[in-house]
Amino acid sequence: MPTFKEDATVSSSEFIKAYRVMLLARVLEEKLASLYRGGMIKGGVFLGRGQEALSVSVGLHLHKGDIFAPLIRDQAGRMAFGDTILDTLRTYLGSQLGPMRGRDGNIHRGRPREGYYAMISHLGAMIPAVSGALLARRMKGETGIVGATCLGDGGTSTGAFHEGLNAAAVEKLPLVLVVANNQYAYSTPNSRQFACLDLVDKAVGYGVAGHKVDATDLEQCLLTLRKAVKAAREGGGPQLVVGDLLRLVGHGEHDDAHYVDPALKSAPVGRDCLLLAEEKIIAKKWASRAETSAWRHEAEEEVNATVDKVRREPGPKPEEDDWMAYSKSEFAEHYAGA
Amino acid sequence: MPTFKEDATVSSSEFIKAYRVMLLARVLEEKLASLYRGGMIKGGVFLGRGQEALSVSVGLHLHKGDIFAPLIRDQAGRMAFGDTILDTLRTYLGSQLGPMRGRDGNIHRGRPREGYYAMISHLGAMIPAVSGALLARRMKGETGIVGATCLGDGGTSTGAFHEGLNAAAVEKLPLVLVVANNQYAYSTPNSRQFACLDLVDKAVGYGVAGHKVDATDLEQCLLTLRKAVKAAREGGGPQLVVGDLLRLVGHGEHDDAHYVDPALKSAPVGRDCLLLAEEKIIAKKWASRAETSAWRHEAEEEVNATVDKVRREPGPKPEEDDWMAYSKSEFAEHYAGA
Amino acid sequence: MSSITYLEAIRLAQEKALADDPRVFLYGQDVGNFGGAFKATKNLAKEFPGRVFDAPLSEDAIIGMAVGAAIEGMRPIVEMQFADFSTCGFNQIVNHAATLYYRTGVPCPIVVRLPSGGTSGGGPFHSQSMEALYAHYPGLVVMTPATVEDAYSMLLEAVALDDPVIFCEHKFLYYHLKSERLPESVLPVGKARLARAGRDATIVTHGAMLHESIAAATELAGDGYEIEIVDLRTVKPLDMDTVLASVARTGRLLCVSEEWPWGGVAAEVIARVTSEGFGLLDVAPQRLNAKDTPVPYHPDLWSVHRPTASAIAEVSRRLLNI
Amino acid sequence: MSSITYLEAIRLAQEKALADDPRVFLYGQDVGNFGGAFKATKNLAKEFPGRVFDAPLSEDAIIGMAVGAAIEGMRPIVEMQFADFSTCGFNQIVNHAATLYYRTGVPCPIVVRLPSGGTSGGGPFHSQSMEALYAHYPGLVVMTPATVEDAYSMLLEAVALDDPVIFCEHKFLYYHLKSERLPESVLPVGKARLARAGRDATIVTHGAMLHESIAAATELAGDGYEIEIVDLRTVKPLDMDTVLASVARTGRLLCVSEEWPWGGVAAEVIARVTSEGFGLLDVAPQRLNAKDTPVPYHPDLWSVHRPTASAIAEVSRRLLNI
Ligand SMILES: Cc1ncc(C[n+]2csc(CCOP(=O)(O)OP(=O)(O)O)c2C)c(N)n1
Ligand SMILES: Cc1ncc(C[n+]2csc(CCOP(=O)(O)OP(=O)(O)O)c2C)c(N)n1
Ligand SMILES: [Mg+2]
Ligand SMILES: [Mg+2]
Repeated sequence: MPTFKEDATVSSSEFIKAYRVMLLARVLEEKLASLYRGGMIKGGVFLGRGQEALSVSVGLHLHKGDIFAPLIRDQAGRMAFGDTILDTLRTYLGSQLGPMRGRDGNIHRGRPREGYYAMISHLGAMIPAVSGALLARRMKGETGIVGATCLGDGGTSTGAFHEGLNAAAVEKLPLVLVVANNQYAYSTPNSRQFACLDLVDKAVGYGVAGHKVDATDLEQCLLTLRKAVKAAREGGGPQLVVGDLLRLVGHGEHDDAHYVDPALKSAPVGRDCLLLAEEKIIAKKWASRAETSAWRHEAEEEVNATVDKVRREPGPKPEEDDWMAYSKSEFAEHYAGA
Repeated sequence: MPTFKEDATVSSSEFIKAYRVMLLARVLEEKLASLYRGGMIKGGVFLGRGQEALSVSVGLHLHKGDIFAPLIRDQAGRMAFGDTILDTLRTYLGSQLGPMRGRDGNIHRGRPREGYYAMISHLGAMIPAVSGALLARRMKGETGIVGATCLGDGGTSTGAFHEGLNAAAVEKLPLVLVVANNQYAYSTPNSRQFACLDLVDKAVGYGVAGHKVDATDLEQCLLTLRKAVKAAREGGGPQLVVGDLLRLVGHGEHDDAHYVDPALKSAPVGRDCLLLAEEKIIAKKWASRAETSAWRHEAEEEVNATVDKVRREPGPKPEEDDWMAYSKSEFAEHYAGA
Repeated sequence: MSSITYLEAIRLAQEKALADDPRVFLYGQDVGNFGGAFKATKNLAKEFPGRVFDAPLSEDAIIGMAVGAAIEGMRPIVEMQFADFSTCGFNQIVNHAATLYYRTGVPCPIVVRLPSGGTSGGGPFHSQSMEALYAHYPGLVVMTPATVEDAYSMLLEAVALDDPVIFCEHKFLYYHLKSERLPESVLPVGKARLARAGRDATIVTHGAMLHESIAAATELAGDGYEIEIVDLRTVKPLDMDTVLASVARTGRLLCVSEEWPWGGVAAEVIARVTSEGFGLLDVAPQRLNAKDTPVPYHPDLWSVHRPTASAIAEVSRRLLNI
Repeated sequence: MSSITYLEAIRLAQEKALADDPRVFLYGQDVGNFGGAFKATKNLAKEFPGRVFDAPLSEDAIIGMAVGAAIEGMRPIVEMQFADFSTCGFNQIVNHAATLYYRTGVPCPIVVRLPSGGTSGGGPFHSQSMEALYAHYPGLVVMTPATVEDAYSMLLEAVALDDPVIFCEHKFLYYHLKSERLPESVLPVGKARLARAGRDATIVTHGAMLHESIAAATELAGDGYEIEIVDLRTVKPLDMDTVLASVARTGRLLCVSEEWPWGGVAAEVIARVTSEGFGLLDVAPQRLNAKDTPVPYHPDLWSVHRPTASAIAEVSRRLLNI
């Protein structure tokens, strides 16, 4: 295994950059939770609290031209990859101006033309899609590209995960598959989800590289993703990254997560990656408490201003929708009554 | 890992018993191939030549009351589990008296009520079915039961394999999953099927025991299956057995297998397990060449006599079929015209 | 007894099935201690230890395991978290469960519960009505209860049946539909129900669309029109006797279905009525389905994507030539 | 040029697509050096290095990868070894490929080739006709070529389309159907074809049933009846103009389809004709499908399970009141 000596540290600027994206995602998601309680949101709200360090590390190591298919809890990774507060709020608040025009929403948003894929709900399904995209890029002669996608511990039990990762391994595609093991799939604990000692043990069975990381630790996440993305980019084939952490919210905002084992909450895995990162910034004197507060304030301002703006935007108009599932208008069928 | 000292040998009687089932399967399949060339068979013919040692070892270690879901190339295992020449020929020759009454045939035959499951074609699908059966047995309070099912190297790429084995592992079910890595899935070589070094490397990723065997060697197959079946029966959870061998026929009888790498044919993996077993019997002086010839002759006689009998049996009569996909006759729908 | 929701009726039916029949068990994602995403199995894991348990996120394995357990004589009820995810267990349903009896003579008594249909904000992957899809395959009984009483009694019947049942329970009805009591006598499986008597036209419908149709009929009653409504209850088998008897009375047919139009329940009913009872029809039969696009997530789009009472009333008016 | 089979037409179309458009590639089990289970891709891996390759035994991944490649601007053609195995890739087809354009505005130009339909001895899992299943879902174009010419030209059109196409090529026609030449001019996508002119009744059909229908019409011609036959070519979208024009001429409709009856192509066509052209019908429309059971493997059972020329002739006689 190659050692990345020169890569073994994270600079203060990189760390702070990551922290600020995490913070923005956190602030934005807190706002989403509050808007949800206020009945302002269209559709469901599934948040990534506690998962920002891992997620942001994926997004930050991707370049323009790479492919990213985020999942449910990737607000931080999305923003690191280029998604905006505006697009986020437009989907959640049901603005017609959002990227999905009211047709699909929230965590399903994306801009596939920009390499930012729009997940379908069926877990695991994005893995072969990203793999196929990478195959296409290879056929077009593009090199140095990476495709990343995220998944939960529950998602590893899907046939799609297995078939997708296996096919990517056979083609030795530059796929980075990041599993956030947040200990639960909705209410289902790891013990009812898989029987291997560690999810990273699956890597050898696919013939792909496996990486393990404490996903409450931003620095470790940044280093691990740096290494994994680099390895993929340089032709090392698929990389399976498994991060351990705890979902610090309910499965969705409708869920109080009463089933989460208190022992996990008080264990190291239950720590809040954002707080830990902030403590590190303070301890390392990369910024003062006043500065981190100012950053939060700045993020809040921006989020609030965007909420105000988006709330004034129109929703989709049924009578203006073309109601076409086909790109060719000749294919519209005319069903009596409809 | 426990060592099975007392189990580390195969008695001559056990070996000969296994050999004779293999021989019968081989003779029967040679007849099927010949009947196929003569245009006498209904449906396709997919043979297990070269795979008898592994297959028979599965069937022989199962008891009455166990569950067996064989696959394409398990004529030997089927007969060891209790299937007969008669039932086999009745399906291939399309007799109405066969277990599937002409509705399904050949490798799809089974008698589910007797624990002998009838595979569907979709590879991998029998794994969760056997797992569910084992779960049911456990709920009914039955203990000491084993369920075995077989698969090819290609079948390991299915989502069904992954989901089924994982679910069995979570429930710690007494499942024995036997993978015959015959180097090809139809024409597709291992190199286009998976990227792990060895399929048995998958075991750790499911948290199940893995066993590896040279499947050209009957004694090793018997020992390995003895061990795996015993471990499952005693509560050790799912056992993944991977045997290396070569398919010594085409994918089906329509296929000349021209794509098989000659290097594999001349490698140890390409040896014929039946010949090797016979050589061993002779070398060990467990029987003479004259005796083994007599066994073959006996098998041929029995097969031929059964062919004669079955050929005189009626095929299914469309006008006598109730054409019901439901067990409740009230559910028959009456479609105009049909 | 305080009033019972459609959802609670489903829970109670499962409770009764577990209590009455030791062969019954429940398997599905989060159905154990958590009681299911919609709480349809609430408390059942505690009440029936070892018989209600969480599955991994593996629809194919969930159905496959149910098939195996059914072969061994059990009566599994499996829950898909949403009907839409049953596409991942599709193969086991249509090729294993549905074919088993025909191929081997061994029945496959599984019940697959599909939380079905649209709700506001559900979007393309949490709103699908999959009854037509499963009804296309031989060997599956497809139930679509539209009332609290049917949710309860049909689920019990589903468990009792030897054939595999796709039980399409409608999420839109989960909380809002209430009844004072559980049914005492019930229609047999496969019988449709005359939900409203009328003489001017027949609406054939099922699931949540029953209630939209009733609302439309009520609206039209204000104009002096009496619409008869047939609630199919099971879409396979289809109770053509009841449908044809109604069309014989009214001469006019409108089929209302929430699933997509092409090859949907409405298409099948119209094909059956016209080939078997052509002479009964005074005018062209009509149908109203969801629009032929994925189900949009935005509530304003969704509410016109599916048939609504006002759309049904409008088509009914055309059918009545008003 | 010696005569070309239906299968060879499919191979030639893929060859031309690969030659003409660098975005095209082929992916599927055994499609590479082996040339496919039916040899529909024979020699193509050699002719187009790096563009025709074997997939693992993973239908879900095969379709999923095609979707991703299509998003990136490629034009994948994927082969399912048999249509029946597409149930294992069902989720990616109906929930990913079919919804992509509606959800994101990005089209998904994939072609999924499904070797479809019954052959003698095929049995329950190598005989299915899945066109109705896919047509039920919005967003998919479903093609069912019935002639050598259409097999060729429609496959080329499928590749050219921006929308995902389910290409149901009929295995029964693979070897037996032959033509002297490839088509020069073709009907546009979505247009049905008048396969035989007549005046006494219309048979609407597709795929292998076209040929059974023609045989039935020939038989009836001996009795002096002229049956018009419409070959749908694509079952979604449905060309109702052509169908209605024919029914307007004949007043009698029989729909013949090899897939199962409930919600099949025949049901959809009858629903459409009766709701849109009720007045054109002189008698009740009829349909003839396969029986509502899995497809039996025994040739003697199979040959009565699917509609045959003689069964079609018999129903036609009833339709004609003879
Ligand atoms: C194939 C499929 N089955 C079921 C669901 C319903 N579902 C949505 S999220 C979820 C739990 C996911 O758990 P995990 O993968 O661990 O991700 P997490 O929510 O913990 O981030 C389930 C069961 C789904 N989306 N897809
Ligand atoms: C899900 C599925 N896809 C495709 C097929 C078609 N098929 C039948 S056998 C076969 C190859 C199987 O290879 P392997 O699993 O290695 O078993 P072997 O034939 O080598 O014994 C294929 C692709 C199938 N039966 N099931
Ligand atoms: Mg999780
Ligand atoms: Mg193989």
